[in-house]
Amino acid sequence: MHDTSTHAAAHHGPPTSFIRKHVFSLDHKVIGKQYYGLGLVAVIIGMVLSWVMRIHLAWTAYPIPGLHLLSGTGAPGNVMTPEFYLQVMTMHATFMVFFVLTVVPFAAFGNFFLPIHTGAEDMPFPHFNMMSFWTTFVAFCVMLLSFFVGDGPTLGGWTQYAPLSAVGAVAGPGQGSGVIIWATSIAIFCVGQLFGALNFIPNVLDLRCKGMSMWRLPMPTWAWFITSCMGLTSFSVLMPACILLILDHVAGTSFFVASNLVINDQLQPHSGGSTLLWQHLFWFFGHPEVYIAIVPGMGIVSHVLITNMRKPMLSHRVLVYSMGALAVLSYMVYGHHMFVSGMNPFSSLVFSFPTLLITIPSTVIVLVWIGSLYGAKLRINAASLFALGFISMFITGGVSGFFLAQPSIQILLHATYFVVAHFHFTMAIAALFGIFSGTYFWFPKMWGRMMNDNLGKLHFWLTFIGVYAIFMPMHYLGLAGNVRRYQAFVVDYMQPLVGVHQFITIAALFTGAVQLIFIYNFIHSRFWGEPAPENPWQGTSLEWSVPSPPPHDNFGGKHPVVYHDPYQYGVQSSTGDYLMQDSPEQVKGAQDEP
Amino acid sequence: MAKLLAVTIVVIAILSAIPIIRNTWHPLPDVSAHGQAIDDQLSETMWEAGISFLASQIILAWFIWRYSGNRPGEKTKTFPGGATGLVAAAVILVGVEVFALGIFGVKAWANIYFTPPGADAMPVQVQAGQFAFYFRYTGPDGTFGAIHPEMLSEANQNFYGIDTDHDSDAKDDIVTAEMAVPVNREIRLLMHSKDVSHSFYVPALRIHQDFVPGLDLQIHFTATKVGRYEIVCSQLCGLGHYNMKAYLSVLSQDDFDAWLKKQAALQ
Amino acid sequence: MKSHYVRKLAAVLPALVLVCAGAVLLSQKVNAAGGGSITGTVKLSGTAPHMKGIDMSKDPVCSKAHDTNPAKMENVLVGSGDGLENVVLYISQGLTGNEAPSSQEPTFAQKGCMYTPHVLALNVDQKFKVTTEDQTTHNIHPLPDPTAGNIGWNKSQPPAAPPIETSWKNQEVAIPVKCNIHPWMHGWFVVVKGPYATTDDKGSYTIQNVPAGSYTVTAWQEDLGTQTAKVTVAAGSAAKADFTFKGK
Amino acid sequence: MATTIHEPPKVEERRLPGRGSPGNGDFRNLVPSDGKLPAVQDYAPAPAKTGIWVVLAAIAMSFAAFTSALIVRQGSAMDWHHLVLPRILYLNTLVLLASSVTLEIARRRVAVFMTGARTLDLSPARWLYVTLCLGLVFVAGQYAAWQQLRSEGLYLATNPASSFFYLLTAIHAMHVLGGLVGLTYVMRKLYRVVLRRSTLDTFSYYWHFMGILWVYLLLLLWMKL
Repeated sequence: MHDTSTHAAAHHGPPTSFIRKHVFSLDHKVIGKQYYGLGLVAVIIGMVLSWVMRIHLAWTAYPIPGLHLLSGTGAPGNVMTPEFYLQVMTMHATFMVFFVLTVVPFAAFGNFFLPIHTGAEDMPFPHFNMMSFWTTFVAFCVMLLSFFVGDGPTLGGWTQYAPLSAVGAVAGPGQGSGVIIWATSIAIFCVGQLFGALNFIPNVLDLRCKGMSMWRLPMPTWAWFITSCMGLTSFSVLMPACILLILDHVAGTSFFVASNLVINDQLQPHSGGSTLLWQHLFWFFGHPEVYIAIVPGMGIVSHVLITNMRKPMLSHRVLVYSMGALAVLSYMVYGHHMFVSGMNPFSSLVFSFPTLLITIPSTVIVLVWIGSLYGAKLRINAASLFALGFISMFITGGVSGFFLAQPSIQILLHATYFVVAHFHFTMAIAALFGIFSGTYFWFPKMWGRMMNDNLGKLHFWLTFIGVYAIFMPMHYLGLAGNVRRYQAFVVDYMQPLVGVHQFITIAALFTGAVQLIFIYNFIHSRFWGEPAPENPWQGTSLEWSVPSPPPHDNFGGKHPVVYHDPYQYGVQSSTGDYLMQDSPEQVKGAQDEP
Repeated sequence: MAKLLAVTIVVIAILSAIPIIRNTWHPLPDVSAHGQAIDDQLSETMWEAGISFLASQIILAWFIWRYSGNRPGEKTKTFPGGATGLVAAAVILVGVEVFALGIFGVKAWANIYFTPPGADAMPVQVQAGQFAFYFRYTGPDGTFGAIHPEMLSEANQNFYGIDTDHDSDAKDDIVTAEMAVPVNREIRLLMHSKDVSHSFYVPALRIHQDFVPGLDLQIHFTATKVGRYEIVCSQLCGLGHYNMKAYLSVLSQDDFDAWLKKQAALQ
Repeated sequence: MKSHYVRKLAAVLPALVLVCAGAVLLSQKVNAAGGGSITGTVKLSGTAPHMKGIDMSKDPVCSKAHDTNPAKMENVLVGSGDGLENVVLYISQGLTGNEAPSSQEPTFAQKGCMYTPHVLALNVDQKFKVTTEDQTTHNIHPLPDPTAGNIGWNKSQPPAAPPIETSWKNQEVAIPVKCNIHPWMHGWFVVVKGPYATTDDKGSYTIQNVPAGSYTVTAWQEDLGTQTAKVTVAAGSAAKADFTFKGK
Repeated sequence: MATTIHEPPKVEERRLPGRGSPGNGDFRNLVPSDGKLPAVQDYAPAPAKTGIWVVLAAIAMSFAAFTSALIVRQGSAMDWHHLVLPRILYLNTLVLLASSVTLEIARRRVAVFMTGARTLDLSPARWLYVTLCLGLVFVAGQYAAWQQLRSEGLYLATNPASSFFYLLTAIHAMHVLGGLVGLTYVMRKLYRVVLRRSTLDTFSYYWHFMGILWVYLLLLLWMKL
């Protein structure tokens, strides 16, 4: 290593103090694990919040023991009040979308594996990388703070539609300090993710090792690269939107608040703001955000599947092009969230067609996966089960998109549980399956120990059946006109649906409890698992060419050289049915020309 | 275990389809003049989505069943036709399918949004506020009085902020908490929000439109069946969102006249 | 060094004791037992304004409660003999400033989706309870004037929830209170210092426990405004002050 | 178990990727390792040069978002009041553009400086100081513009035009100040004789972008407010 090199690793040798090693570490692997830990804490919070919501929805008047611990005033006699329900719902969505679905598949796995996949010693700007995690952590703490400040967190939903979010405390509990804290936290979060993109993009473009052409990058790295491009252009729009929202609160401006609003018999001192402006800005971020959550999952699942199918994908490039197409289209379709929002009805039609167009790359991706299974020698383990589950979930979530892409059908289904089912299947559950798949697959590399595969399989089976039991019935609720974001069902035609809600709640409690298996497995394997070999799954990409866990600069001072495309399986080499990317061996049938 | 997964996927797919095929849960029966087009569109989409759903889940399950496990001696194979065939299939089949859906859907949408209301449509104003709807009828003069936001007071039951003392247009306005419309008469609905965003969702009438504060929108519809239906809010508007609802009575013309008279007396 | 602190402490402690004792002496409440009272009636002259009926069809729980007895607005309630109900009488001038808040804990009930009482008079720091008897969730949303120093709140009360117990920190005439879920629900908190009274359905009132002295009594009605009268109370006897509001 | 061969002993040249799509590792060893040079010609492409485009893209997107907010807000408003831009803004524009020029001069001199021709005449530091001063003058000028608006009774919340004026100019000024902090970093590196070409180039991209952004903002404010 040259001490004058701009290479990140050159700037910092292995740290020795605990703080530099584990807390303010510049090492992308430690930062990846920190992100993973943050995601784990956030997912537990989000899940507990969803339990509380589900129990309340099914048995509205039933006290939930201990609920008063969560809020001093929101749960008199442990029965949830409407505002507390909405606050819990908002926080569930916020924690899940931002601090789990964005953080884990993208920031956690991406940080750990992207530099290894490209053959780099570290990210190009390790200090920014460290700041990326710590700003995200601050954002997380600020968001958590809102439970304890004023009258609690905001109740406006994670979409924070103005003017409910912009007029202040008069609009309801949590709409004063709660919204300010929410917007501040999200703005900080945006900064953190922009720091992330600042590292990911130059790493892929500039720090690839010798021989690592773009097309030799493994699938997850392509996915992270595409995701970071999306993150770059969408978080940089959400942040200005949050700034405008905060200014409407604290500085008395009127960006989002229209004239002549009367709330609680008080004429609001705002004039002329545009209600739809917030929705435009938000969904310009919000729709790409859905793909920020799902595209890394696609990459991870492809990676896991290929390794376990023992054959390459039908086409590496088609997958990459399709993910790219999803990314580009995601900016052109955001209006489908606003079909009945009062946009010009003509724009609704204009937005409808690119939305329908998105089914094409999505279908291509699914077909390539399924087509690749043809003729495979599929290994069944926890990681591949979750990857297969991901495909099933993604199909289910995808077909409900047919309905929601059409403005005329949205008249029936907009803001109903059909939408809840749709986005949970696609962005939430599919992404979580991607996370689980990645965890079972990469755990040996990240922590140097094997996870218990039998427990992993059990976890898969119960989770797979559980999530279908939770979210499939929500489609039926939506068809029957059950509006979402209701804390109780006082509407007459929704009364017959309460039984379905009770079924869903039981399934949710069951599925949530099943996650304890994962947590046990995770903690137990972390400390007492079998030590992991270098390449437990006989993989080909660079992460399997280094020890588990990798040394400080990933490659032990050597510079890897890459000779092959990433997925050379089903070939006869000296090592078996696969050929590693950095193996100079020449094998008949291996595709190694880019 | 792969075979078990395959069976599970198929069983889940079929179980999911059963309530749809048996129509266990379905939208409320349509009582509007324009709703049939939406219902047709929904059922067409349901067919196409349902077939895609079942077909892809079953093929996925079949491949998992067939191609799992290390089968010594057998070499891995590539899907006949490779990726090019699949991409072509996706683009042609799915592309044509969804575009057909999209284009047919335009008709249903245009019915509601691109046709202007008839000249004799009855104007009704609906005002959304946290957390109730209030409706306004013009009274005999056929015009609505102006809204004075500063006069709006729920405490005095002046829900619209109208000046009945000085405004001659407002004197005969009838403000109600329940909506009633005559059957088979086109209604021009003027939507006004007094505070935040709300939504006017009448599943039975196949109407769904957000209120935009600062921007008064209009929609129009004709109810074709006498009965009592529910109007609910579907846009998160605050803590009472779940309880923001009103009843819509579709009455015969005579009943409606009587109802309006009774409401006028209560003003 | 150490003894220095001890000496200082020795000097400070007695001073502290003195200050405390003085504070206690000064804050000795005026003994109200031997005080007089102010009594009278509040009437309405002219025609009473029309009180609109309330349409509660939005929430069947509410409309059911008024099946037989249709609900009406309660802004101006005229009882027998033109007596005005829900007028709050309080002493606006002449107080010594040492009055103890009333020790009673009144209830502000939500019943049939209306507030009972419609107007609740309170002392500063006097505790009161908000209760619900309805099988529907209410939210109680008092809207004090931000400049008066009271902090507003907005809390829901589901059916059978325990009462909310609270008080107001500053004088304010008057704080409107409403329920957003049921927009017609509307009431008042009148927060005053010193003795107060609220008129009954005949319009009569008695302010008890008024020490001897000269006072200005203010009558407050939510729609009709305020009127004042000067009275002199002799120890142990009742002074009289009648008010007449003019109907609009 | 995989046995991995790290050292590529005998590789046919043709097996290495062709010119069309190389990995970047090729450039890694171009750096002189004696550490003696005042500033090093680092390997190309430097990640910082890609990184700065990422940063500029993020800033550009943010201002695009503000711009669309301005246009939508103006389109929906009945309360839009025309705002006369303070004259001093035009002067500030000249100052900022001049600072771009001085930075460019400094950059070229550093290039010469790095080849070893160290003469006092060519000292690039002087021009960096001038750039720094001009940057500070620009921010002070913006402050003067805000003062002028305040004296006219136009505050942040007075009307939407003034809201956008303060918002856009303040956020731009914050970015300029951030750039000045970066400039002091560059100057410190220059004095410690470890300045890399890519650092200075990166900074100059940022600084020129601030100039372009300001001209864009000025046009936007001039046309729309």
